[in-house]
Amino acid sequence: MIRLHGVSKIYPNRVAALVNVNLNVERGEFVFLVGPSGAGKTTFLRLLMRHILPTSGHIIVDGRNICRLRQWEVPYYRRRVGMVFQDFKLLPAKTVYENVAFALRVTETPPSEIRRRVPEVLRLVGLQDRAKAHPADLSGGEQQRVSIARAIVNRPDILLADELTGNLDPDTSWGIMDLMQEINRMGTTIIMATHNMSIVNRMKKRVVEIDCGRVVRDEDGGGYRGEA
Amino acid sequence: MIRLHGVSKIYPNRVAALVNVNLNVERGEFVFLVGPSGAGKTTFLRLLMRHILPTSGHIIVDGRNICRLRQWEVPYYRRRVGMVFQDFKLLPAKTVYENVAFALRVTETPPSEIRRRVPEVLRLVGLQDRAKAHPADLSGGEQQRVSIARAIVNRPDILLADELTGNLDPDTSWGIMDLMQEINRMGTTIIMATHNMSIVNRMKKRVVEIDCGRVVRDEDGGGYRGEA
Amino acid sequence: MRPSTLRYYIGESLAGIRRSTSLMSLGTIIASFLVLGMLGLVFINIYHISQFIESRVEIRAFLKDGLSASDIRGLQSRLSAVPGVKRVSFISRDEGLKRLKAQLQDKRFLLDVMEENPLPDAFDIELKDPRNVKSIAATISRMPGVDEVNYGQGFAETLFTTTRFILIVSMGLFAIIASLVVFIIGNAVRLSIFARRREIEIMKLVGATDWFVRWPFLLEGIMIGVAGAGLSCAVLVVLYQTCLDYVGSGMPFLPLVSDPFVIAATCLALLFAGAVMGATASWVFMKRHLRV
Amino acid sequence: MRPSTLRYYIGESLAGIRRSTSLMSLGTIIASFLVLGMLGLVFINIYHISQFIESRVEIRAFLKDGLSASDIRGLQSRLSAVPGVKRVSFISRDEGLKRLKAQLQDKRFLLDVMEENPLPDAFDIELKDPRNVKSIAATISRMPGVDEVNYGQGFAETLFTTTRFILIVSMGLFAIIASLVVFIIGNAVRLSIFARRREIEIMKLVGATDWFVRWPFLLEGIMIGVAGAGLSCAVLVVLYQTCLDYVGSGMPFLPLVSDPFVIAATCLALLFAGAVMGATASWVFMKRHLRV
Ligand SMILES: Nc1ncnc2c1ncn2[C@@H]1O[C@H](COP(=O)(O)OP(=O)(O)OP(=O)(O)O)[C@@H](O)[C@H]1O
Ligand SMILES: Nc1ncnc2c1ncn2[C@@H]1O[C@H](COP(=O)(O)OP(=O)(O)OP(=O)(O)O)[C@@H](O)[C@H]1O
Ligand SMILES: [Mg+2]
Ligand SMILES: [Mg+2]
Repeated sequence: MIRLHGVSKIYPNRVAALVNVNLNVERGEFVFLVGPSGAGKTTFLRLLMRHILPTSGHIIVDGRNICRLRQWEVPYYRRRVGMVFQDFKLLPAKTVYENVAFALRVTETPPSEIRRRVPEVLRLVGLQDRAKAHPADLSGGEQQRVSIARAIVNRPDILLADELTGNLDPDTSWGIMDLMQEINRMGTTIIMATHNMSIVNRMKKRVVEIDCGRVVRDEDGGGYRGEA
Repeated sequence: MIRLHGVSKIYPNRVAALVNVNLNVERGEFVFLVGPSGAGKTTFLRLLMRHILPTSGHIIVDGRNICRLRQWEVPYYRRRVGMVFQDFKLLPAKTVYENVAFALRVTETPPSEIRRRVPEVLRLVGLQDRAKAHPADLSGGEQQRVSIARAIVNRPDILLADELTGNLDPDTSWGIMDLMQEINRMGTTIIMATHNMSIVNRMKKRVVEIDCGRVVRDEDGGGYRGEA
Repeated sequence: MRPSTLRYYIGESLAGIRRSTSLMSLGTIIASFLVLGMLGLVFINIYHISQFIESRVEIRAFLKDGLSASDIRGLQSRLSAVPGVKRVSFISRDEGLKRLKAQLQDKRFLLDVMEENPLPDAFDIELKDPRNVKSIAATISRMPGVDEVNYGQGFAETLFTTTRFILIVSMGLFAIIASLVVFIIGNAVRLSIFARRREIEIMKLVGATDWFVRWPFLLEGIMIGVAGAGLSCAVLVVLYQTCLDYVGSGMPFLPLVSDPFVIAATCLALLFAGAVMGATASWVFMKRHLRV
Repeated sequence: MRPSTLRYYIGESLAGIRRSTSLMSLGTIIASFLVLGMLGLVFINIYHISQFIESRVEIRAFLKDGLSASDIRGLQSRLSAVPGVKRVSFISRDEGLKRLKAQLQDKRFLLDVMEENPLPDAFDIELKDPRNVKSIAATISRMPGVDEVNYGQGFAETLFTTTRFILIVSMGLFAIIASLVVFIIGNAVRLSIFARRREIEIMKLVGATDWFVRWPFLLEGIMIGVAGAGLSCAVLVVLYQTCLDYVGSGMPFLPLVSDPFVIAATCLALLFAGAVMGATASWVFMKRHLRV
């Protein structure tokens, strides 16, 4: 489903964040992306979102090179990809409810459908009581969960999650991970960048380790650290 | 050194983030603040920073009620308190170097001193190479480390750390925790809100657990979860 | 477009207006339109007054002595046929003396010392465009029966140079200031969009099309433009009416434009300019933020 | 304050100006000052021209026939002693006729038909403030030896009403537009500070005093204000010089202000206004963001 051929990303300030990455991810896979701080995980996910374009190489999703999408096609591609951003990227002027509903509004979902699905997904992340709050009035973990709710509310084909549990306590984290597994079972491909060792170790999924912009390990059912 | 008497904080939207908190922290202590997402940890730290004022109760630091500080005294109080913010709060228009140097500039530290201490502390957090970058060009973990560098550069009496390792990989996290212990040994009182179970469990420090705005546990050398 | 989406756009743009960045631009826009509207009215009045003053320039053709009544009638119809002539009226020498007395006012004593009326019969000739006075006067002076023509030679030329200068300067000033005001309004909208560039980026990242992001901003731009122009129109009309009343009672000789149609047209022009400027400014300045 | 801190303040404010929010306000401020400066010059000229026209109002006092030379000299010194009189000059009847001929231009034929000079000797009396013409004329008319006074009765009153009206309207317009411009500039600075409110909050949280945060903003406000005013002054001076040249060659009778001192004073006033407005706007609008 997702194929990367020799992908490199060098930022304008000449930092080489990714170097010659080759990777295949099949439909319905659950992949952990691990590696030290600054390794290039977020860069990897931003490339898949078509938030940024690679300096060289091809990224093929469902047979289409997403680097060649025309400007007007990009939004339609992005609707199939949900992303939980490391810095949440919530709209400060909108309430929690409106932030989540926004992902449905852009697809012109009928209002009745929006009114049904938003409270449902807010309940899943445990925020049903905070629907009317604004992002600035939320705790860090609550903001993170709003971002999760927004990413999953329109049932994307691919879910990219960046540091999904960085601001969550272990219990809430496990609740969210159960949710992720549920979503994954329903057919969504999940790529998740994380530093949470215990989650990676316990879930026994495919683990791709990046270091200094290179893929240094790609192991099915692996742990946070390689066997070496 | 820090004394809280019946401190409550009710936000304008009527969320009671802290309810009747009583706590003493002695000089040179190292306290972990744990609890589920939305429990009130950040609120607790913001009160100690005098970023917000409590709805009721007193907060005494070094014998002074910081809720009664006059407007002009607040900056001088804050210089004695370093804080690592959950959302980093870096100045987007300044480089990494300037962000860290800013905490020294406000105290009118001589330029020679600034030129000595900033690179030193950037080395401690492993960012010597990124000194000229702007926050927007940094990875999440790098931003977090800039925030840490800024908090410790002027050697505060009290260090408040909110989710210090949320965006850091385990190795970097332990490096930072070693640094914290070093700083603590040199006499700085540290209060650290965290969800990182393995760090809390391994460090065996005093643990204060908050749930729904109340202190539910206060245990020396405890783990992330109580014995129950 | 679904009706729910339309409703969403309108709701969003109203919400946008309520936010402080937009309110600040609204203030700037009202102020700018007030400046524009005031100067516009001043300019219209300067134009009107200069037209009025120029229209006072007419030709007086003095007749030779001893023309018969039919000669005079014949001359009158030939004068009326000259291209550019609007109206020709006969002034008998007695009528002429009466008017001269009224006109000379404080120099009336000049006439008192005269034994007989020194004036000949004459025609007063009003022109369609007073700026042609010189050539028409030349034509008329060559007609048989005409002794001498008089249109305030010298004075008329000076008058035309002066009114043309004042018109050019005020039009130039108005044009420069209008473009400055357009610039100021554009800048206000730009700054307001700039303050929300992060939001635009987030919307695009969540899968919004350019148009989905743009519509609320465009509507907001139009609403702010129209509201700003409308409010300043209201203020303008009140101020101008006060001015008209004051002039009407104290200086009836000053010919200000009081035609309600002209004033309404000015207001409509402002409203239209508001809508167009709000929309284009939003459109143009959003462009670069949409490239995500 | 340490020299290093001062250097920091200046560096910060320069860095601030280079950021796009400030550049946008700079554009708005230049445009606003141009509007202000142009209208200021127009207003100064309107005032100057109306003063010039009013200064043409003077009193002509006709003398009784048969006064001796010493009578005339005595009258002249008594006239000069009347409060409000600036200068008194004697116009003999021959001189008077010569001037009247020049003045009547197209009505000269009136004089041609006269056998003898109908004029008496007269004094021309210039006034310190032409607006007092009526009462001074009344005083003079009662003096022995004076037959009649003439100052364009009726016309002078109309002229004064009109110039006063034009002055009031243009001053009112200038005052309103000036306050609108002040408002626009204030808003631009406010929006620019609003876009950086998070930064101000962060600075305060890191332990900066209000003054430490404020200084760079104040300096930035002053620099932007002065730069905006300075640039618009340069444009203004060029535009105005063009205008002066044009008028000087084509309409020498139009008395525009060309005194370099007045123009320099206008520019200085703009620069000063720029500095003060930049500083106060920064100060006022930063206040609420500093309460952290
Ligand atoms: N917009 C940018 N411009 C320039 N350099 C960037 C930009 N974003 C990231 N970088 C640099 O690229 C490298 C990889 O960054 P990336 O954000 O992908 O790391 P990461 O693996 O997500 O790290 P973390 O775990 O700390 O979030 C880092 O060194 C970072 O400084
Ligand atoms: N500025 C605010 N205005 C209103 N409510 C707020 C504000 N900040 C926090 N809250 C609410 O107060 C409660 C406690 O928030 P706080 O940020 O202290 O939690 P926390 O323990 O830091 O959580 P986390 O681990 O998720 O960061 C939450 O329910 C939050 O929604
Ligand atoms: Mg990252
Ligand atoms: Mg928190």
